[in-house]
Formats: sequence, structure tokens, C-alpha cells
Amino acid sequence: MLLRHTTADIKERKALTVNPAKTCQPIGAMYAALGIHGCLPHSHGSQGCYAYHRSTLTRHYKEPVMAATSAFTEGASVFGGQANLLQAIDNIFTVYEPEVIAVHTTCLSETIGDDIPQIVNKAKADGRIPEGKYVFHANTPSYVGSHVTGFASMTKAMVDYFAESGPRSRTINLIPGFVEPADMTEIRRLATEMGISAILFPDTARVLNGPLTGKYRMFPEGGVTIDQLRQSGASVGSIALGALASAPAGLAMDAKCKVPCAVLNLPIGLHDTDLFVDTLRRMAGVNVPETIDLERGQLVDAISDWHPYLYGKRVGLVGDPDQLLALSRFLTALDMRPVYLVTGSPAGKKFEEQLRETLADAGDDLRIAVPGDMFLFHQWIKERSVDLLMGNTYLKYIARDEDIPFVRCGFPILDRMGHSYFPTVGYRGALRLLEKMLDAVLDRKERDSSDIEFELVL
Amino acid sequence: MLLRHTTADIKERKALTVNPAKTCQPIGAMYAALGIHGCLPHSHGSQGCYAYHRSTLTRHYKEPVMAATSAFTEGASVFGGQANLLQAIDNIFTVYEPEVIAVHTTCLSETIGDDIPQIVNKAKADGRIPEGKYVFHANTPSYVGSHVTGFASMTKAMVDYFAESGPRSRTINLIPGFVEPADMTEIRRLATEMGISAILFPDTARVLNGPLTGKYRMFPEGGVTIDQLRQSGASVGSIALGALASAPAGLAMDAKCKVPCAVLNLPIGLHDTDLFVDTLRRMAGVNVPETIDLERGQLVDAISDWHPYLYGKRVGLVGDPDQLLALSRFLTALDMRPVYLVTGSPAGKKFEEQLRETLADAGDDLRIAVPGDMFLFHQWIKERSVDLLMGNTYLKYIARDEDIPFVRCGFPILDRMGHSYFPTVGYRGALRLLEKMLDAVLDRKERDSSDIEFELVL
Amino acid sequence: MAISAEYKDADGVLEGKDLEGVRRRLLEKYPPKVARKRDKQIVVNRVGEDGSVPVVMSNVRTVPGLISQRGCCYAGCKGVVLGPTRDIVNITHGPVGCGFYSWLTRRNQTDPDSSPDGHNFMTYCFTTDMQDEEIIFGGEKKLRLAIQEAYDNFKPKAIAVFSTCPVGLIGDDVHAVCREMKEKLGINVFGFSCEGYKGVSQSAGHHIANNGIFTHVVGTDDAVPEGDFKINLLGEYNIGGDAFEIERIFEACGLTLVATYSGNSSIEHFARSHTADLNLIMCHRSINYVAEMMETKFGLPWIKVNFIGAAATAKSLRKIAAYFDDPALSERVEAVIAAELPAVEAEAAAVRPRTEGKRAMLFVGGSRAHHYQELFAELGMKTLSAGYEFAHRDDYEGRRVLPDIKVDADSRNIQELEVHPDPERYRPRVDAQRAETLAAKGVDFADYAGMMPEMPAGALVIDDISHHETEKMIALFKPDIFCAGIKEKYVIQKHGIPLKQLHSYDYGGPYAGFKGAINFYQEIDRMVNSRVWGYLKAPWQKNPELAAKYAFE
Amino acid sequence: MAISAEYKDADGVLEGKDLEGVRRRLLEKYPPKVARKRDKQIVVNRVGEDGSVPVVMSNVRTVPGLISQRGCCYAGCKGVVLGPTRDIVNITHGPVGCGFYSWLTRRNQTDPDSSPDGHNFMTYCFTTDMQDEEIIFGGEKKLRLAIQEAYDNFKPKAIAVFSTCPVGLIGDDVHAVCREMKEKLGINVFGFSCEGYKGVSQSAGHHIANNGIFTHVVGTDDAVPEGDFKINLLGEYNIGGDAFEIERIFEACGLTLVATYSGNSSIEHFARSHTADLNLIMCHRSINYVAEMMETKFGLPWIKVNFIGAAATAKSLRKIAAYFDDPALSERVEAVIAAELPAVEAEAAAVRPRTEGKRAMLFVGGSRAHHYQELFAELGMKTLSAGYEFAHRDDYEGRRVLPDIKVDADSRNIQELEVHPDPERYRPRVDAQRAETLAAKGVDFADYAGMMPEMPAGALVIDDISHHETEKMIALFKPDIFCAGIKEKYVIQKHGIPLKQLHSYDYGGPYAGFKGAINFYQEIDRMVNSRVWGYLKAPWQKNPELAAKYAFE
Repeated sequence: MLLRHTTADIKERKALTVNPAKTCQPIGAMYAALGIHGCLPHSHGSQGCYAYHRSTLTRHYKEPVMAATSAFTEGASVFGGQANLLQAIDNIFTVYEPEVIAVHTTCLSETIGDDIPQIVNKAKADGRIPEGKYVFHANTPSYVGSHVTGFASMTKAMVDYFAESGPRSRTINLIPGFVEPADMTEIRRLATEMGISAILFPDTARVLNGPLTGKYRMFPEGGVTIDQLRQSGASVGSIALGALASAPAGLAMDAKCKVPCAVLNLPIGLHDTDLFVDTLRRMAGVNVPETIDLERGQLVDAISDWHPYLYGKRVGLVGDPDQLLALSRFLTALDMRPVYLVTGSPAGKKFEEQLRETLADAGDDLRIAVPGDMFLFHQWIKERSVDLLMGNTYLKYIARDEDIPFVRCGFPILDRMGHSYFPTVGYRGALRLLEKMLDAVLDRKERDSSDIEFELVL
Repeated sequence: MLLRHTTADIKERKALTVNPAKTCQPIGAMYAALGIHGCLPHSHGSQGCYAYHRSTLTRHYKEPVMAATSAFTEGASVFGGQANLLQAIDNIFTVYEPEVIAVHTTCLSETIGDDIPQIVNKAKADGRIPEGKYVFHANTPSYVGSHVTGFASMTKAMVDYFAESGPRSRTINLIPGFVEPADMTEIRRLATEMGISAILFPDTARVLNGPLTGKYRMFPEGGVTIDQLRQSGASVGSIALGALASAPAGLAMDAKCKVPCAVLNLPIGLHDTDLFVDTLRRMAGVNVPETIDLERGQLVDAISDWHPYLYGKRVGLVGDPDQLLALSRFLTALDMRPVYLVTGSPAGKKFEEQLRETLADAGDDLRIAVPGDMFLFHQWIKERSVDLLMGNTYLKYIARDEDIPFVRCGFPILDRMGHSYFPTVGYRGALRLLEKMLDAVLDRKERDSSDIEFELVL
Repeated sequence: MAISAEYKDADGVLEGKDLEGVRRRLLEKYPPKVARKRDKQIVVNRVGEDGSVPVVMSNVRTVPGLISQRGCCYAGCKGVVLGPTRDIVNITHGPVGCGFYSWLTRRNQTDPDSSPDGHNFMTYCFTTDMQDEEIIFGGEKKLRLAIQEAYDNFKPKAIAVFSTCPVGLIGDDVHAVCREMKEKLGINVFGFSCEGYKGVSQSAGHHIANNGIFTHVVGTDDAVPEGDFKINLLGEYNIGGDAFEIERIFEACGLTLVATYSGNSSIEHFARSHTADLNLIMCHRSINYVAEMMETKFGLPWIKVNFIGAAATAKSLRKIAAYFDDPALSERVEAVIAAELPAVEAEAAAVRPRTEGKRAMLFVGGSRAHHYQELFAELGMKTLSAGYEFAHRDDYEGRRVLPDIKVDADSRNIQELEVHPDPERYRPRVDAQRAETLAAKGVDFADYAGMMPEMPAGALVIDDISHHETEKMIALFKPDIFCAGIKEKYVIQKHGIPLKQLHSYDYGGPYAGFKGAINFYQEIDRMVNSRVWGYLKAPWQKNPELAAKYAFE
Repeated sequence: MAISAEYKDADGVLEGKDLEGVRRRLLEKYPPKVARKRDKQIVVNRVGEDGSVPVVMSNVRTVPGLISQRGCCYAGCKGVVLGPTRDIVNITHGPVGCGFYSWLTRRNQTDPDSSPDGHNFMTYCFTTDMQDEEIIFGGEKKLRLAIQEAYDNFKPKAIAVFSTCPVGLIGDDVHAVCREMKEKLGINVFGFSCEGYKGVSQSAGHHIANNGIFTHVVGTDDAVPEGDFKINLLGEYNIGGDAFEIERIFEACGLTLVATYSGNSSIEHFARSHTADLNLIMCHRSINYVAEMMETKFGLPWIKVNFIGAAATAKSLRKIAAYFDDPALSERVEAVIAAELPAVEAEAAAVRPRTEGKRAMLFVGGSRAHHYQELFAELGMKTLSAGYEFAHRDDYEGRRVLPDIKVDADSRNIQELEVHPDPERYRPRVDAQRAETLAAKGVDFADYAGMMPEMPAGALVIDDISHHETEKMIALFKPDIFCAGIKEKYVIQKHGIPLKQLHSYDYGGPYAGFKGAINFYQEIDRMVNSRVWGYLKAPWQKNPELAAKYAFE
């Protein structure tokens, strides 16, 4: 047993988190910042933070993850990090020449109380920021929220710093949420397929799933440009995908530039993709093309074909709030039963209500912890197991100990390929999730069937 | 044990095929014919044939597979099937109203020696073929070749019957071979991405992976039209993908309409997709767009990332000749070692030479049987096992008995979803194959690792 | 008992529709000759006071080009009847396809470890993979060698050979080769001339299979198994484990199963099956020949049973008990029924609120279209229409019409074996008087009432339904569930209507017996109440207008 | 012996390039102040006749914004040194991230079933997940409760607490809480003030970890393990099973391993490790403090060993044997070496034709950049450049420079424990005379010669290499392989050059000892000869012209 000390005996814990189902804000901010073209994320804290964030993101994406740090020493921690940040800005623009530096804070600099705008202003005044280049920031104290909060804050900062009102264009802003580069590509593709011009931010496609060509680019092709961010204030509307990760930016855009915002679930699964496409259609005043009808119809077809094998399956899910909500809706639509759900993110009462509403039919053994940890989740499973586990790589320890089929999804995935290239959003993404779940469930069925029951055809 | 009578003791067999790695011509002809828009395939034989073919195709595609039969009785078998075919043509056009009927023969009608062109001519003379509608045919004796031959013959018949010379257009003919509907879509997409107008035939996309909408269409949206087939004779060139399945049509096009033809491997894997794209580029005189460079680069990137886990793996492959050749090239490119290869199709000496050439570095335990059967293949494995099996669903009996990781590919796949929607051709398809192989290999690695060796990150 | 067959209370009319109008709609598009033929195969059910029903033309040729569900003679012989016997090496003599397609595609489960030698060849496909040279020069030589190679590699106790279409045409004497190899190898080797073009459907193949197995196997071992109440179960192929469930029930009742034809079977069981006391027939169509011949030759009577549906299972068990007329057996049977029914009834009660009043259509096989009406009735569902794929008139109308059935040219050359009482082993199990007593108790020997007398008046009976008619029926009635096979499955489902495969059970099951009934209830509940059928239209298809652009503010 | 370190025969110049020019290229883009600093950390190696080498400025602050490989103090303390001990519940006191990132990401293998109680908490992540209210009002209360909950849920024998950045700032007295809870729970509870901002790299964390473990654990159990030749292995963290391989070899040699710091370790091993006869140091940087303190307090001498590389392993074993000066042990050691080497040599010989002459760069850690040069040399590969991520001058230049090292402000406040000989347990293992005898035999007590004296003159030594310098080195030299960590891996590989992770071993290993050498040879063969590096250009990029359209005819 890998988690040999976990038992079904649940003791109340108020202070100790065991096997967290979240991590801290700055990593989310770093990931979001990488979705700006020519941007170097900068961690204003001690150098351990950026090392850990870069390592974790690299393990997930298997791609270079560039960022810088203020490299606080004890002195900086006592006297404030202004000198470090000024020096960093100078060095970064001199040596690495990014278009923009996205500063996020850490628990250290937040505890000290460094005033980033003031420092940036000083850097500007000192001429450390070259003409036409930018430094912007988000406050991402690690002791508030989670990596999702950090992503949301940095995305909102893009609006706060750059969006400018202007004569209404025909463009729509798409705020994709904390999803994979491949998902961002797919979200854009759906809009493009509908003939809609979109500004998508952040956009990590081609930044964190780039090609191998023998030529390294510190600032890869992808990412939203500062120009696009500026223009986003003149868009017809915004669609913020995911209340936790994207709504703050969408609502800030509305407040700042009067660009109306629809906050939707992540477009994972049939119904939330329907909602996304329908909202796009109505917002842009366009018709949904047959190509999308076809994708949708293929998904419905596949659901009907494979329904018997997923029907009624009890599923345990660990993930970020936006993912949990959309996945729960999808699984319920498949007549599956998500019964144990944990997110580490303190997503709030409203989120939990929405989740419970989505899972109203899940049955009487529904257990939800917002926030909770994987240790508690595992204890539930010890009490009564499930048919399928879905969540990040850390779940594999539970999957192995309890011998439960496991589909990797969410963040981080440290031990398999695929998530960088194949979306889980949209109808195609739902097909992929369907395939993944079926593979897991059917492989298990076949493993556990006797020779007599072993089937050729399914 | 599921195959409990299989032992490593190999006795020469000359007459008995055990666990065939092929099936008969007509099913291939039926599949190809479904790739014409508005076409009803017609099996000229006893009704068992079409029932078996429809069943097998349906199990693979999980979609309606429509076809008709001449429903030979003993009388027809003695006196010839002319009356049955005439009656069938009449009934089909009256009741089902297809645009075209694609007749293929069977071992029965071939043994009798029914002359299909003569019967079709009589049907035409009798006014049984409505104006603007067509009946065409291919001879597909079940006792020659395999399902691949049948596919090739029916595809060639499309050229023989319909292609017309004309002033050179800018169009390129793409003959995709015996691949999935999703593969046909991907082959077309690559051409479209390059700005190339293509006539793709047969084209089963949207015929055998159609949507569920509540409305059944006996003749779905997809398929090459007879008009397009007619125009194919005026194309700039043809690319025939797969020497076994597509070359006959491509060469017939060249002979009949002087449309030059390049015969390539199926575009499975990096190098054969490279070759396909490069040939397209040169044939059409266009540049390869960056979007395709990106896809390629992502594939190369993923190969480099995951190389350690596939390197040196000994693989057993069963499949159709065109697939075997392209897969072998891909696996070799990944530094894997395809060591046992079987196809049931009598693909000829030249094919075997090409295969051996591709596998020149595979090592000293290379075994190839062309044609061979799965029983022999299994016997090789009994002698020395492999790290991975790839092939159709029937291989799962061997995979289970011998406890070998297994990736389903080829025809038929009767027990998993995915092949209908996600291509294995092109760079994206190669990524999918890579993911499938990795999942199989890594799941096994993790299953077999001790608790001590179990890894979080890979 | 909570489970009953409520459809008999139906109003006798197909949902108020003009029945002749419905028939007309099915036929109107056909060319006149086709329409005339199909007219006789599409019948509105009427049940006379004497139980008589209208004539249904059946077991006739399928119209070329019309797209029927049927398969061929080979499929009936090798695929259905002989396929499920695990310890025979079944060699398909012909081109590769027929062997390939019938390889593991029928879900006949088997338990090889219940035989001492553990033989199981069902996971294997054996074929001579005939090439053009054999078509030209004859395939006997290759067949002979193939049998030898099969023997050398597998050392089976029996080898059977199945001829496919071209074999008959080129004139291979398969039987002579088999005789020769039987002699040479000292094991049982026998052949079937079941070329695909024979007869008009699988049915011909069943008959040929029955003849062959009766000729070459039945009665070749006179060892009498132990047991007080020895029975054979005929026409049960153990799809999805049905036979296992029935075996379980038999064992609980104290019945000794000598042989099943041919689910979970061994050739050794057939060899001594003539020593049983009673034959039970599940699928009348595919197997009644063997039962008839065993009665003639060995004096073994048969009764029709049905283990599909909990009520039917209980009824069949009581019939068997009545036959043996043993108080201990009867008591045990009642105890089993009493023990099993509560769980079934509880499940039916749980599911029924979600299935009540839903409407089914069944077009399948030679017995399932009938038997499964029981299970639907137990769910409160009614059968609007049903028909067989390859049945004969007696399967529709009951064996009472046997004397009236005219054998046409297509079936005439399927051999009828001439069978006589075995001089030594003929042993009538019941005399005439006892037969009469038993008949009074409902033990109706050698009888099958047919499907139609048990269907409500007004239900539509369609023999060998075509794709066109299927489409029309769907359009006219939009049933809640449709039962047929894999070829039909996705056609129907494209309409947004679930199709239950009753050949393969959609890879579920077992559905026989008590546990099977529970499985079936759950499965039908899943199918007719699946959320997916509500997903057919996208929001923009349901509600296509564009909202004002600023609805999002 | 076929394996030798051939790079020493190198021509002393970095492939003929102007060495100062290379240094200039690395520095020219920096702002002057940065360039001045980095100038002292980038050094061309020269080895004097007395073994002296140039000064490398090291263990100094990383320049903000420059992008270095380094992590923090917490990473060195909790992640590196304490993390691999399975039976301590390690609670990270701080916001969630630090605990999360150090959860199972270092591949320290462990065998819990080798301890009687089977405790293993390494698969768990424990954190106080500090929230803003604790930042404002203090986190001691939560920590206290967390320790209690950890005890209630897991009943460990020890709990350790690791402070992250904000803890120091808000002034939580972690040590007081630990003392209080130790009292209350009756188990060992101790804390580490290893806030991320302390020192200039992981190195500070190692020191703090050493201090803590020495203070709270070492010497708390005087039970003397059985065994004639008792050793501790220090600075071996069992990445990918390295320690298991070394344990295997020790066992074969008849050496008794009392404790490993801290791969495959139990807190109980540390507690009695002072009873051993000799300390062996693998990673000098991370662990020499404990060795020093044990020598002072308990009289236990230490020697530097290296089990990376087959020759190095053999050499280290012989050094140990020399120390114990026991003929039986020496014989056994020689027998083990003789038994193990042939397989290693055979593999080296097989691989070497494909690796010979290839060029490596190593920038990693505090010892691996040195040790792995051995393995590359055994493959006939030369090291063009190397550097440490967090080492001190003694790791580069050898402990001979220790007296000259100036401790700067960043390191000064990392506590130096004042240690004195234990009045009861101090027991010098070797007297001065014997030490001299042994030194003559190559048993160089308390010494580490450093990396540079073993590198060829002309090789470039770069301390705390930046991303910019990495890029320049790649552009200038295009090495065949680059060794660093996960953050660097894909940067390098985007250039088409394989990167071997020497922290995690790319999830391979073990690479220590004899079997490890074989693994490494095979892995490097795979990496430098992978076909994929030849796929970087598409055909149309290599050969962009368009052929005539009719080339296909």
C-alpha cells in the first residue's frame, strides 16, 4: 500500500491539510502570464517559489517554462523587495528582452506588504522599462484562495492594466479559464468555425505545447498580444468560462469598458458546450454552422452507443471548482453518478450550491468537500469504493491502493501525454473524455471478467 | 486461458488457417462503396454474405450499414443470378431510391461466373435504371486476396466506371485507402490546410461516423459524388495512399485519363505523413503552411519527450499490409522494435521486401509472415513474448492470455470507441498512436512496479 | 403474484390506427409483385375462440434488393447450432470470410473446465481459406490436409466440416473426405453441406445441423448419467450466460441436465442425450427436428418450455415437475420458485413505474420475438408488433397448422431424415394413457402454440420484415423500444429510439430465468429512460432566434 | 581495467576556442554590475602542480531577474535532507504551495517494510495550509492543532515542522510549539526555521537540516547495531534506488550500514548513527555539517566516497577496506569488485563505440556535476563545462580553501552549532598516528579535493549558471548532452540536444554502484543516439524547391 496510513476512520481536522487538492496562487498567475505573447512572468518573492512553479508546470507540460524571480534574501525580507524588483526589471529587459513582464506576488512579498504599482512606477520613472514595453502585476498571496485564484487574478490584471474602451468592434472576448493550451485552441476553433473573430486571453497555445524544431525561442509564437488586450475593451461582449478562473476578468472588463460579460461553465461535456456555442451565437448574432452540428451529433451518437457501460457508475472526482462543475454536469448527462467530490480551492458557498444542484440526482451517498483534501476523499473511498476516479496525477496513489480505474484530468498531470495536444473542452473534447472513461471502465471490466465472460464485441 | 490449445510447438501448416488475419473481398468492397454519396452497396450472392458484412461493419462503426443482396437461393446458384440481380435493381431503385448501386460479386456468383456488366446492361436496356442513376460493379471473388483487395477493386471500379478525361483542373485526387472515416477527414484536412482542392475517394466520413439527430438518413451526407468521380479524370495528379488498397485505382486513373499518380505509404507516423505532405506540396505547387509545421513540430516534440518509455520495446503487429508498412516505419522511427509481423492478406513478395527493408534494424529476432495467421503469431509469442501488441480486436485474446499490453488498431475494432472520431493518420494521428502506446506501456509499467518503485512523475 | 402479462388486456387495436391503412402504408411503395408477396407476410393478429390465428406466409424467399434481416444456411448451421459446442474443431470449408465472420460473434458462453479434458475450440476460427486454385481444381485435397493439420495441432475428439457456397458448386465430396479422415484419425469427423444459398434463411442450416448431429453423434454413447430426473434442454445457446442461469435453477430443483443443444455443450453430452427422460425445447424453430427424431428413434418425449420471463420460468418448471410427477421434486420446484420470485418481483416493482405503458416492437429470430413479450409484459409494456426473421408458420400459428404447411422448392431439398425406432434403444417414456393425464395437467407433449395466440388481436405480425417496412413502422408508431439485431441497431437508434439486440443481448445478460429477468428489467429501464434520447436537438435548433446582442449586460 | 577517466588527456583547451572570448560572450549582454559579479563565477579551469585551482565565487546571491536554476532554503531542508526519511511526519507550516510542490517530486525511494513498524509518510503531504487570518493573527495555534491532528490520525514516532517564508516574518515561535507538543505527545517533535528567503540557495536549508537532525535526533539511542564494520552513508538520497544498489554492494562486502542520511532512512537509524565506525560522505555539500559535528561530538571520522561510476565505486570500496584494515574484509571487497566489474565493462565496451568522443556539460546540484563526470569518462565522453547550482568554494576547489572562505551576510545568520565532545560518548576511532598511516594509503580523512582538480585545464567552470549563459554555451558548443534539472530540460531539448536530469534521473536509475553504471551507459546511449534528434526539419524545409508538376508521371 502506498498510502498505508489512510483508514476509513474519519477524524475531524481543522488545522492539518493532508494531501492537498490545490496549490498556491502564484503558480496560476505564472501560467496565466505565459499566455501573453512575449511575456516573462516574474515571481516577486524568494527564489524557491519560481523554481517550484517552473518545475511543476514543466512536469505537466513537458515544455520550457520561463520566469524570473526577485530572489529575496533575508535582507529583502526585512527591508522590502523594492531593490530586488527594480534590479530584476532592469536585468530582464536588458538580458532577455521580453515585451512585457508580469509580476505576481508571493506570500513573502505580500506579508511584507510590498507595493508593486509603486515599485513599477519607480522603475518607469527610472527609465528601467524600455519604451513600448510593459510591467504589470497581480497580487497573489499564497495564503488566500488557490492556484485558480492566482490564475483569475493575473487574468483580471490583464484587463485592469490593458483593456481600453473604444468604438464597438465585432470581436468577442473569450476568457478560457485554467485549461490546457489545447483547450484554448479548441475554444478558439469553435468561435472561428462560427465565423467569429475572438480575442482569447490568456492563450497558452503554442507557448506550452510548442513544436520541436531545433530552434529554441524564449518567447514562443503563441499568446495574446498587448495590442489585442488593449482592443478587448471595445469588443461586443465577453464570455468568461468558469466562474472561479474567468469571471473576475470578465466582470472587470464589464466594469471598466462596459463590455457585457456572460459567465458560463467551462465548455466541458455536451451541455456546457451547447451553452457556450449558443451564447457565442447569440452574442455574435451568427448561425451555428453545420460542421458544429455534426460534431455535436457525433458526440450524442457516441454517448448513445456507449451508454450501457457508463450508466450508473459511481465516480470520485478531485479537481478545480470550474472543472468539477462542468465535469459533474457532463457525467450526470451520461447517467453516471459523481458521488464524491473534492476541491482544495475555497470556492465558496455559491459554488457548492451549484454543484449540489447539478448533482441533485446523484443519489443519497453524495459527499462534497469545498474545500477538502485528498486524504479525506480517500477516507470516503475506504468506507465505500467507487467505480472510477478522475483527477490529477496524485490520485493514482489512491487508484492503485484501492484498485479503481482512473482517468487523469485537471492539473497537474505529471505522468502521461495527451493533455497538451487533445482538448477536453468542446464536443471533440467530450468525445475524448468519453473515450478515456470507457477505456478505463472497459479495461477493468475485461480484466475482471472470467475467461467465460470475456467478450469479443462490446 | 482463452486460447488454451496454442503452444510454442510450431507445426507446418499448408491447408488449415487458424485465426485468420484477414477476411474476404466483399466486405472491403462494401465499405468502399459506402464512400460514394447516395450509394447502396449490393452483394451479388447469397444473403448470408451481406448479413455478415453488414454485421461486422456495424460492430466496428456502431453505425447503420446499409446494403442489399441478390439473395441467391439454390436455384439461382444453379441457373445464374441474373434474375435476382435484375429484380434487386428494380426493387432498390423503386423502394430505396439511391443515386447509385455498387454491385460486388461473391465467391458464389464468381464460381457460377455471372457476367455483371452484361446483367447491368440488360437492366439498363430494360429501363430498370432510372435516368441519371447508376449501377456499377467490381469483381470481388472471396477466394482471391482479402478484404483489402475488395476495397481496392471497388475503388478502382470507381475510376473505371466514372472518371473522365478533361481539361486539367487544379484538383488533386486523394485515394485514402482502407482507413477510418476520421482518417479520411484528416487526409482531406491536411490538403485543405495547404489550400489544395481535393477529390477524395472513397470518402466514408459522415457516412460511417454520422451524428445522432433523431433523423435517420439512409444515405447520409458524406461520400464522394459521381460528379466528383467524373471530374477526377481531369485532376493534376493522384496520390494513392497504400500500395495494396489504393494503387490499383490510382494507376487505373493514370492509364485511363493520364492523371499521374504517386503511390505512397499510408500517412501514418511522422515520415509517411512528411512524405504525403511533401508530395502534396510538390504536386500542387504550394507551400506548406505554418499550421502544418506546427503540428509536425508538436509531434516531434512529443516523440522526444516520451522516447525513453518506448525505446527498444519489442512489438508484435497484426494488420493489413498498408498499415503494417506504415506502422513499422513509425515504430522504427520511435526506436521501437517491431519484431513479429503478420498480415493475412497475400500481399506479395514486393510488399514483404519493403517491410523487411523498413525493419532492417529491428534486430535478429524479426519474424514476418505474409500471409500468416494469428495462431502462428501467437505461437511466436509463446516462444518469446513481446512488450506490446498492436492490431485488431481479436488480438485481445492473445493479449490476455500472455499478459501483454495491447493497442487496438486496424480493422475490425469491435470493443472500444474512438477510432471513428480520432484519426491515426497525419501528425495528429501519430500523436494519438503515441498516446495509445504510451498509455499501454506506462499502465503496465505502473501495474508491475513495486510500491517502492511506483513513480509520481514520468 | 405481482408479475403478469397485462398486454392481453389491450384493446385489440393498434393504438386506434386503421389497421388496413397501416398495412397499406407498409406496402404502397413496393413494385406490385413484391407488394403481393409481402402482403401475405404482414398480418393483423386475430385470435379465434378456438385459438386459431390468421395465416402468415413465412419461410419463403427473401425478395432480392429488399434488405431483410436474414442470414444464410451456413450461419444457421455452423453459427447457431454447432458453434456453441466447445470441444468440436469446426472447420469452415470455403473462402476465409464465412469462418471469420462467425468467429466469436455470437456470445455463446461455455465452461470448458466442466469437461474433464478442458477442450475449448470456440475461441478459434478454423478455415481452409480456399483460394482460386481450389475453386478451379477442387478443394478436397486441401480439406483432407486441413483436417489432418487440425488433428496434428489440436488432437480434438471430433472435427466437423461446414461447406460454404462455392463448395457445393465445385462438387467437393465433403462427406467422403470426412468419412475417410474419421477412419484414418480414429476420431469423429463429419460434415455439413450447409452452403449459404440453401433454403431461404438460417432455418435451413438449423435443419441440416439437426440432421447431422442426430446422424453422427446422438446415441453414440449409452452410458446413463446419474440422476432421478434427467432432461435435455434444446434450443438454448447460452447467449450471455442464459444456460448457466437455467442450469443453476435446474440444479436447485434437483433436475439432472444431460445435454443442452447447444449452449455450454460438449459433444459427449449429445452422444448420451438419448438416455434422458424428457426433452425441453426453448427455441422451437432451430431445434425441433432433433427432438422429433429423438422421440421417433428413442421414445423420448418433448415439451415446449420458456425460461424467458419469471412467470414463464415458473410455469415451465412446474410443467417439468408435473411430467415427473414426483412429490419431492414438485416440492423442491415450488421451494425454488418461492425463493427466487421475491427478488424478481421487487425489481419489477421498482422499475415498473418507469416502464409502464411503454411500447415495444420485436423482430428477431425464431423464438425470441415471442418469448421476450413475456418480459416486456412483466414491465407493463405492450408489444405493438412482432415478427420472426426465419420462422415457419408453426412458430407463428402453432404446430396445429403443421399438416397445412406446404413445403416449397427452396426448402424441399433440405433433407428430411427417415428415422425409425431404434431396435434396441427405443424406450417410450410415457404411454398413451399417461400422456393424456399429463396433457390434462398442461403437459402438452410435442406441441407449440405459436406466438400469435398469445398476442393481442390487432397487433401487427410481420414475417421477415424489410428495412423499408421497419422505417415505416418507426415513422407510424414511434415505439419506445425496438428489438432486433446488430444490423438494425443503429438504424433504429438514429431515430432516437433505443434498440435492444436480442441476438447478442447488447453484450449484457443473462436474461433467462429469475436472475435474468432482473437483469432485463434493469436494462430496459436504462434504455427507455436514458437521458441521451433527450439530447437530439441543440439549443439553437430548439430555439433558433437570436437574442438582442446586449442581453448579456 | 577497461574503464578509465580519459578526459584528463584532453588538450587543455576548450575545443580550440579562445577561452577569454567565450567568457566575454557569456557576459557581454549583462549590465556592468551583473557582469562584474558573474565574471567571478565563470572560471577557466587551471590545475596547478600542487593541485590548486582558480577561485570560483560561489554561495553568493543570485542576481534578481537573471533566471538561475536555484531553489530555496526550504527546498534544501525539507525537500532534500529531511524528505527522504519515511517515518517522520513532516509538516510544512505555511501556505499550501511549498508542501504541495515538495510532495513526492524528488523520487527518494524507500522501503518501509524494512522497518518493524512499516511507517511511511513520504507519500503524504502535510501542511498547515496557512490562511490570511493566520498571517494576521499568527499561526502558532493552528500549528499546535495540526501537530495534534497529525498525531491523532497517524501516531508517528516523530513529527518535524518546516517553516516557510511568512512564518519567520509573522514571528511564529515554531520551536516553542514543537517543544510543547513533544512534551504533550511524548514523541519527538522538532522544528526547522528554514524559511525560503534564508541563505542564497538550497544550501542554507541543508545546513539547517543538518543542525536540526543533529540536535534533535543523532545520539538519542545508544543501542549498538551488530556488525564488524559499521558505517554511515551521508549525502545519499536514494534517488531512483541508488541507495539500494549501494546497500546491495555493502552487504555483499560485509559492511554494516547503520544509517543513510537520508535515502531509505528511518529516524531510528539517525538516532543510533553515532555508534558507527566511519562516516562516508557522498554529497559533500548537503551533509558535511553532520559529519563534522559527529566527529567533534562522538569522535567518528569521515571520508569522502563516490559511488557514481564503476571505477569510483571500486575505489571507494577499497578506501573503506583500507580504513578497517581487515584482511577478510579486503578480500571480500576485492571479490565483490571482481564479480561485478565484468558485466559493467562488457556494457561499457558495447556502448562506447556509440558514445566515444561525445561532449557533455553538467550544471547541477552540489556533487553530481562532479561525480557524473566519472560516468561520462567511462563512456569516452568529455566534459566541456560544469558547475554547481548551490555549492560553496570547497566543493569546487577542495576543502583546502576552507580557511579562506569568507562568509557573507546572507550565510552568516545560518546558525553554526557549537559542538563539543560528548563527555560520555566521545570515542575517537583513530588516533593521530593511525590517521597518518591511513592517509598514506589514500584514506584521506575529512577531506574533499573538489571538482576542479579532477577536471582538465581549460574546461569552463560556471557557478549558478543563468539561463542566458546556458543559451550562450549551447550556441557556442552544441554539446551532445547537457545535464541539469527539470526546469532546464526542455529548454535544452528544444535545441535538439538531449538533457539528462541529474536530480530526478529522468525517472530512470539507479545510476550508483555497478548496476547503476550499466543503467547509465544504456541511458546515455539511448539519449545521444536517439533517432528523434534527426527529425527536426521537415523534407520541405530541407529541400524547399517545388518539383515540376509532372514528376509523378
